[in-house]
Amino acid sequence: AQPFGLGRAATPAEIAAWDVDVAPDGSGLPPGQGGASRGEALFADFCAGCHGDFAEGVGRWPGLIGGYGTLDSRDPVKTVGSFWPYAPTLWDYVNRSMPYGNAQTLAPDDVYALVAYILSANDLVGPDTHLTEKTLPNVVMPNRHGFARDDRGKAERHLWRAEPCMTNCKPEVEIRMRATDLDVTPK
Amino acid sequence: AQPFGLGRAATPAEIAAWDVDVAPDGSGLPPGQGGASRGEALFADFCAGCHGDFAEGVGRWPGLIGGYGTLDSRDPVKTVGSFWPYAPTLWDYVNRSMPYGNAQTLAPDDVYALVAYILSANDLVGPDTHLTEKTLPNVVMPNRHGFARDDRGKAERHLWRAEPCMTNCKPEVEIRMRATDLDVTPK
Amino acid sequence: TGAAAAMVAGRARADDTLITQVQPWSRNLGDPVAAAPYGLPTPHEFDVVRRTVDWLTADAYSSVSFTPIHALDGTITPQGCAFERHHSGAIDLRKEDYRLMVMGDVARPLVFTYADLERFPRDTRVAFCECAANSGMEWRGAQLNGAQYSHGMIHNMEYTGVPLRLLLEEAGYDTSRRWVYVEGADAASNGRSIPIKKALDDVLVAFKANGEALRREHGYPVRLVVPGFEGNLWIKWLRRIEVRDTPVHSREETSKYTDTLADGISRQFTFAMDAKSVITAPSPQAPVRHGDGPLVISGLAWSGRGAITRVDVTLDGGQNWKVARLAAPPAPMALCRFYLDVAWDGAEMLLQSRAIDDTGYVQPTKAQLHAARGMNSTYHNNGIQTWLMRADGSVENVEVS
Amino acid sequence: TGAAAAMVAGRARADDTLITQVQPWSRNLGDPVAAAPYGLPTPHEFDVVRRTVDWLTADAYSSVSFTPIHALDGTITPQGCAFERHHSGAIDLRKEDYRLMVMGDVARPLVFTYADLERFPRDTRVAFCECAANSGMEWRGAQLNGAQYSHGMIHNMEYTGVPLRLLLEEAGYDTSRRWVYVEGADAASNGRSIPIKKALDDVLVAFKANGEALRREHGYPVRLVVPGFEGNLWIKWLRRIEVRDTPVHSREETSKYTDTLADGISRQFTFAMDAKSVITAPSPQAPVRHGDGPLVISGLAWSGRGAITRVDVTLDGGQNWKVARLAAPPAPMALCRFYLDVAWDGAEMLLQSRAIDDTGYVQPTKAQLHAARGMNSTYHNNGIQTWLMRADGSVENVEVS
Ligand code: HEC
Ligand code: HEC
Ligand SMILES: [Ca+2]
Ligand SMILES: [Ca+2]
Ligand SMILES: [Ca+2]
Ligand SMILES: [Ca+2]
Ligand SMILES: [Ca+2]
Ligand SMILES: [Ca+2]
Ligand SMILES: [Co+2]
Ligand SMILES: [Co+2]
Repeated sequence: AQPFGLGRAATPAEIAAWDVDVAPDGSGLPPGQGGASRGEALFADFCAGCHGDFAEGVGRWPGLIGGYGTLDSRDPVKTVGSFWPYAPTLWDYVNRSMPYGNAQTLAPDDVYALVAYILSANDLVGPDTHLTEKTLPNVVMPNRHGFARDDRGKAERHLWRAEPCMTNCKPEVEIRMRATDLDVTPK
Repeated sequence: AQPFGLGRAATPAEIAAWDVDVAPDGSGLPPGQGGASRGEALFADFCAGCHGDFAEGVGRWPGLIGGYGTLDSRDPVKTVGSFWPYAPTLWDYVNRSMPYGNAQTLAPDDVYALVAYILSANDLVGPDTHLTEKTLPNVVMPNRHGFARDDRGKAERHLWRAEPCMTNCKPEVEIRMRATDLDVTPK
Repeated sequence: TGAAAAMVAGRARADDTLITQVQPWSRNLGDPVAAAPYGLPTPHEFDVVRRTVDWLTADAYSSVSFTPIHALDGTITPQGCAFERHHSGAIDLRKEDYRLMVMGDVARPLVFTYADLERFPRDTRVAFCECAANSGMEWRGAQLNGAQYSHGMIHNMEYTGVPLRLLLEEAGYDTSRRWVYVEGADAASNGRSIPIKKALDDVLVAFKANGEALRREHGYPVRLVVPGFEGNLWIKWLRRIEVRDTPVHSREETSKYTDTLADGISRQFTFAMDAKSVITAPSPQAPVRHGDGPLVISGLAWSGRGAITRVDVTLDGGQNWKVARLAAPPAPMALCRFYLDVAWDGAEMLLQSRAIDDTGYVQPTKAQLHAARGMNSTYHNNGIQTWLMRADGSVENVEVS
Repeated sequence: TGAAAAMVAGRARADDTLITQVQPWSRNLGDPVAAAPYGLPTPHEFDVVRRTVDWLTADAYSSVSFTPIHALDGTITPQGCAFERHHSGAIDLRKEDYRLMVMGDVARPLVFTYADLERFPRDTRVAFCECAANSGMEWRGAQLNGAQYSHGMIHNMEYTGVPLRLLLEEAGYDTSRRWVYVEGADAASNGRSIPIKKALDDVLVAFKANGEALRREHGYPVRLVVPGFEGNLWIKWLRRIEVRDTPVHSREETSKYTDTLADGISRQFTFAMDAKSVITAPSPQAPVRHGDGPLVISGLAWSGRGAITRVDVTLDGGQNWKVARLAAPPAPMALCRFYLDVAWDGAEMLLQSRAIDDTGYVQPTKAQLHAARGMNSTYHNNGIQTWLMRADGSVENVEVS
């Protein structure tokens, strides 16, 4: 289609300012470096109030550690350590969205340091680890292969396509659970 | 269709309370009587503030008199006298909706008196006229035959059914009138 | 916060600091959820509201406010800015105090509570409600400089309610009768007469609009929805339905809402709203500020007799027309949104739209209507509207040859 | 004002003074027109509002409020009570400060202002927006006692906006690329990846909802509308669109909005919302107070894969089903209202509804979903909902065999 000629060219600086997403392979990471020990100090200052000194979480604020081996259990605990497939995504998220309420105030080196600390709190890197844009993508996350593309079409679709039963579909019905037993609904 | 059995029977008193509409033949009029001279006094007390002492209207409040012979003119003046086809409708409206802001406070005799006054102010009855539920329907309004049922289907429909012109429909277009010349639009 | 990027003549455009600098809204928290349990538009849209024309009426209790159609798009009208017409103010009537009587020529005169109505089978449908006086001020020629004023006595909502037919059946209506008379609980309502054929067809005794309860000003808790018929019949605060053999000839259907022809004879019971359309933008309150090039012309079309099938738009005052694009398959007696995408050359234009419905009715010009009806019918003005759009993008309501 | 008529045992009913005595609203003037230039619901409907569940989230800035679907009818959701989900609050972004960048694998990276967007051809359509987590709290069984909480992370509005396709074409997108990445201006928005096939199909860059400007909490001035796809993709305060060959795997599409199966493997990019339905009334917040006899069962059905073709309702917990009445011909990826009119015998009932869409998909039970997915997938719970209605008309959220 013929362009409408609307909008204007984005400048390189504008693109750079907004094109900050980081891909699993680390593309998009800016040059920089930071170590877990400095990260620990930063974390104590800017993050621990919500996420706890050891990133274990405070109250209902999210914990960022633990949960290994629970994903196939009755109560999976999904954290950066147990669940996130790619370490660069952590950089991306912290860089853009944290600290909550004061986002996009961290320098790249601080983000490297914080990411190193969170990964070390998860025992995924050692406590003396320094990370850079080169090394961060090499951190292998435990749940790296824990994701599969949506396969509902193949795996499930055939299950719920039968013409449904309309009469005498089951001999009896029993109540198994009641919301009022839990009693967690706001009044 | 089988009734749902919803609602309940309306009682005679309830029906009487709400079934107050009055038809052109006067059916619906309650027994009562009132004369134009008492009506004039009532009008002065309750109506003249908006409609004027002689029902001529005050400011933008509606006038209720005059306008005879104007309906086919460039500027028709539509009043009770010039336009309303049936006198009982006046009783109905005053009884239900006037005085504006304090409706349904008039006794039937008051309404007869007010109606007699308004009709006399329009020279449709004499200044000493008394009206009752029996005599009011006999008042013949000048525009009694001034109404016809909607005939757009017959009179107009054929006029705007042609496949419309799409190109070169007229040689030129001239602006004939501009809203800004009038300048009556709120800012 | 942040100035827009300035054009620097002959050089590369300066970077826009709205992009290159982190803005507060990308750093800090916004409003929490349920900041407003029931929300209003952002204050930035403060001007998209109902407006009145003071000189039209003696006071604001028997008056009209107009839908800001010039600033809306799509077809649904939010209740909050949908036009109002009351004859003695919008009354406050609680559901608990609500009663509806069905009586007259029926086997069983009945009284329903609000709760009773909720037990009847109900329907949901979209319908436009247009005042018969919409565009009335424009009948003799261009007068009010804005689509809100010239065409804003209309709204279009999704209604839920009980078919009036079911209530009439419940009461055992006399099938030989030809009229029903419908009346509201407000002081002004001395009611309207509707052919029973229509009452049995598609009239709803409605309690929801756009999914939620009717607003007070739209008849809470119950109003009548009379698809395709003039708004005056859409009785608000509905309280009584009388089955009759003849119309009541009430004040609202004699003194008002009748259309006087050239010979002084007035058409009465002119119920259906004929096919009509208007370009909502550009329009006087929605001028074009962007100069020449791509321009979206957007408007509304509707017919009280069926569904819109086509809308034509002219840029040259009716010399040449193009078929506009309809946003969705039009539904009967509901607003239809049309668009025409043009490349504006920057020259003056005379914009008009023309609606066609599935009865074959083609929206006429005002001149055609005048020729057929004379100059005094005023109500039911569905004539073609003309906007003059100037080279500077400002728009004016004009009349053309 | 006025007590309801009392039943007098064995005698004629007393006259209802609400009818026999002239009430103030039939005597005095109500509110003038434009009493509220932009109006709110009547105070009598104070309880039809968005509600939150405090214990769900750490604070109200990254949280959810729920649509009061138990109290609505029809299909359109008013913006004022449409559910909200923010991850760092609803930001205040003026049209003047709004910028949209289209970049990545494009021939011409472009920046659009709000005014630019209004110059592209635009579309209007209705679409539902459902959070992937809607009914998530119900995944393991009955938990929240109300349709508002169990199914209220959904709304359905008429949107107007520019097809995303046109913006991608304007920038000259690389047709070999398979993804676009879309991101908002709020701090939390680290974006989502969408297959470009969908982006080119029916995604809208929308600026109006239900005819008027988006409300702040719904993304003013511009949000994405991604019909049929989970709400998290409907980026609010949209600021950037990047054409890419691969998804970004952002936090929102790895840490969240992925569905963990029994073996610990998580489904990623589960975009489409499968066919689902719920009875909105009777429901725990909408009990039946009128005793036995005629009862309207009303509910909503929808599918992110097409149009609803049929909804079945059971009164006995799934032993026997009846085909419900659909209020209007269902539109694809839009809410559909269904009704079943029953004569209630006053005995306990187990109410369920079951939606079928035009792909042949039949809404499954939770047991079927558990068997297929295990107990941890949580998102995309479209299982059949059961309400226990007791003889006294009270209703409870239960789980049945
Ligand atoms: C005032 C509270 C607060 C502070 C301070 C804070 N966070 Fe958070 N953090 C949150 C909340 C709330 C979320 C979840 C946001 C959402 O709902 O999308 C979160 C999410 C995260 C997550 C994603 C967790 C997941 O599994 O998806 C990471 C990682 C994180 N924060 C890191 C940090 C770091 C690093 C800092 C300090 C630089 C920080 N946070 C400071 C409140 C906080
Ligand atoms: C406070 C002002 C006010 C007062 C007092 C008042 N009226 Fe009116 N009257 C009005 C208004 C306003 C209307 C038009 C109402 C509408 O828009 O439907 C009206 C309409 C009428 C009409 C119908 C006019 C037409 O041509 O349709 C009649 C008849 C009438 N009034 C009679 C009376 C009588 C009799 C009284 C006293 C008992 C009275 N009015 C007191 C304001 C007033
Ligand atoms: Ca990028
Ligand atoms: Ca395990
Ligand atoms: Ca009667
Ligand atoms: Ca004459
Ligand atoms: Ca504005
Ligand atoms: Ca309520
Ligand atoms: Co008419
Ligand atoms: Co999903």
